[in-house]
Amino acid sequence: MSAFFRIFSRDVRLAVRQGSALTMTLSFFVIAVTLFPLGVGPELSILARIGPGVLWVGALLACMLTLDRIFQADYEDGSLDQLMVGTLPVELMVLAKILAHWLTAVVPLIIITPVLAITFNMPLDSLGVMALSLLLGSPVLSLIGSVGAALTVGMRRGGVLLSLLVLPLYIPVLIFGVAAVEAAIALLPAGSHLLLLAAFSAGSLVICPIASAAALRLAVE
Amino acid sequence: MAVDLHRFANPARFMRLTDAIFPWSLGLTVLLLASGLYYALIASPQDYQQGETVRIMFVHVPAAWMALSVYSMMAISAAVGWIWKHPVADLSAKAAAPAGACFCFLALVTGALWGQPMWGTYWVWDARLTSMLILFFLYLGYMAIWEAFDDQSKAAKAAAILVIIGAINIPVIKFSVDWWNTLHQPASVATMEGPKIHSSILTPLLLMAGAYTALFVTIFIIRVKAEILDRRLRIMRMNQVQEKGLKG
Amino acid sequence: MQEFLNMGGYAEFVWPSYGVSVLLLVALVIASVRRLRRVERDLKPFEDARKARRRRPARQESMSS
Amino acid sequence: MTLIADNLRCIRQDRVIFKGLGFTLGPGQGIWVKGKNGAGKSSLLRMIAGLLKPSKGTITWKDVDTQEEPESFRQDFRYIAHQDALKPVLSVRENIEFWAQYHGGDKVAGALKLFELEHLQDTPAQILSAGQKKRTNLARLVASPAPLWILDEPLSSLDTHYIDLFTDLLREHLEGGGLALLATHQTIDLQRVTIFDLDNLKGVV
Repeated sequence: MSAFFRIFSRDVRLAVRQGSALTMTLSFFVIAVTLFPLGVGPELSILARIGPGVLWVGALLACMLTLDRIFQADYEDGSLDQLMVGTLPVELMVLAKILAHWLTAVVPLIIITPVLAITFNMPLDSLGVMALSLLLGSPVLSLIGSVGAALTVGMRRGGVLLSLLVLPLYIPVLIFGVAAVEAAIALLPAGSHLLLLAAFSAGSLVICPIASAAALRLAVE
Repeated sequence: MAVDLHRFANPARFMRLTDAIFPWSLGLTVLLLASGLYYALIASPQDYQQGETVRIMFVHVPAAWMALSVYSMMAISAAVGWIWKHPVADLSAKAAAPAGACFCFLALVTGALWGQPMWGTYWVWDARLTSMLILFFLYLGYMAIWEAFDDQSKAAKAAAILVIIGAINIPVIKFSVDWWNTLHQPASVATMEGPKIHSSILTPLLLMAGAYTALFVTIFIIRVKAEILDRRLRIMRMNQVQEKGLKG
Repeated sequence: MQEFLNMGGYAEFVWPSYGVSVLLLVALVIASVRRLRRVERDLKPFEDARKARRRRPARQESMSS
Repeated sequence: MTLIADNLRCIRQDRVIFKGLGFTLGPGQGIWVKGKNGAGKSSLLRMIAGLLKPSKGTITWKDVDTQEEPESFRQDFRYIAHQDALKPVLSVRENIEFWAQYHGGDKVAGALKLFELEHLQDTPAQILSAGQKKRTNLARLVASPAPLWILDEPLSSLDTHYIDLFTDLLREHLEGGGLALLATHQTIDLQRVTIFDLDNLKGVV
């Protein structure tokens, strides 16, 4: 298992050392989200109404921008070949990389979401559920995203194809993520939505590493 | 390097099979289409509630059924192609995709045309229409991934992974979109249930569904044959270049 | 006949939906047939060459490996 | 501990690169794969390493088909590819340490010393020269030892001093009962290494 932990810690160390990529993603998220009040108008009641949806869509798109970083760099410098030739099964190696990507790319998005939620005049007690819904639903973003990234690794203009492949599969997470927050705002129980989000994450945790590993074996050929 | 023939063995047999079926499916398509259209447009009475617009349903619902069943057929043939390394299965999934996408697009267009007289707007975020739209994106993604690879056998495997992941997600998407629709159910919009299936409506509907299926089989046979021959052509050209290389 | 074409006032919705369906499906059939013809035409020279090679017994070079 | 390749066929982009390829590699032996560009040298090496699936034929190591038990086979070989698999942001030591621990080895200090990289160990990989990067890449062979070496152009961008150094290392590896499968354009004059010519597939060992 130490090999699993080795990859995870190396990827985290790489992400921390190349901090610029992280700040770019966060700034994209903030800028994209602040465009909406400029477009829709400063009317607080409207912003509160569309807040959960805008924040979730923003987080989802920001996460998608970071997906090609999971495998692309390793593919280009040859590390992917070496990783595939190690004793650790490819599925576990992929899982370690997905975990590292989730921690270094998606969790920071979750951390700054409550701050943005305030600018959308969302009630303070709903911020907890917003962060929780992102926390439970975001593994799906990394997991399904990794399948798209593995399928398009090594492609010249893979980014556009990656979004076309991955976004339709993000829709269930988006729907229940926003629903959970809206339920919290309306002081209704959000438990069932959060449980469903967790179920989506658990489900893709099982399927996606296998699919990503198969796609990587293909890309490395 | 000689042409690698062992892989064409079963495609040749497959093509002999489809050549035999082709005239039958063509005849069936014409027959069903003619009778279907007759019943849909002329024989069946107008609906007491929707009037003549119910006739749009005879084109909309079969298209929606076909869009979904073609996608599941693609997922099954992709799985067969992946597990048993059956070369024709991959090509049949690739051949079916454009037809499925057309049916999906038709379902969307006719759905919108049906929506206008029913609710006064061309696009209503109704659960089924929204799911059909998402299915259309899955089709586009599938066709795009075939173009993204220059190595055809790699493209086949990548597309197989994608369509299998897509197929696993379809029920989840359907469930969450239906649920999302009930959550945001504006009181005024009538659901797409439409009339309860009355026998006068059932016959044209089933006839048209049969006609669309037969039409799909016909198109499918043409496209699969084209894909198999195109694959053979591509390999022969490759070998020609290679042989020239040796001589040159 | 006029009443039939009018479709109870919904002519502008019923006929376009049938029209689009027929148009698109016919276009799909034509495109598929044309593609098949084009591939068969391109394949013709290779097929003839292969048949010619098979008819001349002198060649030992086996086609299948 | 022998590597047997039997009737291997490689198809890339629907084109037959090579077919009916076979060889036997016993302990203490080396095979030098030669052939024109595009003859499939790298494809053969990647196929043996398990990165490229053969469309026909089998590879057996210690009488076990490597397609069936890839994990156990992977413990016994190290694969050196054209690319150096180094992370520019990490230092030389960190790179070598990562790959050593990933493959379950711990002889990092020995590797640094042998490839004369000690003075460079804390410099980030991005500012290394091509030769220094190649030495860091080769260092994984020593840092996590394995009986079978699969080497794709191991000597490219090395100067004569390090070519001799590596040739000695390879000789010791073979004399110690190790095996090697390498593809290179430079000449390797070790009597334990036999030539396998891909162009006419006669050189079945």
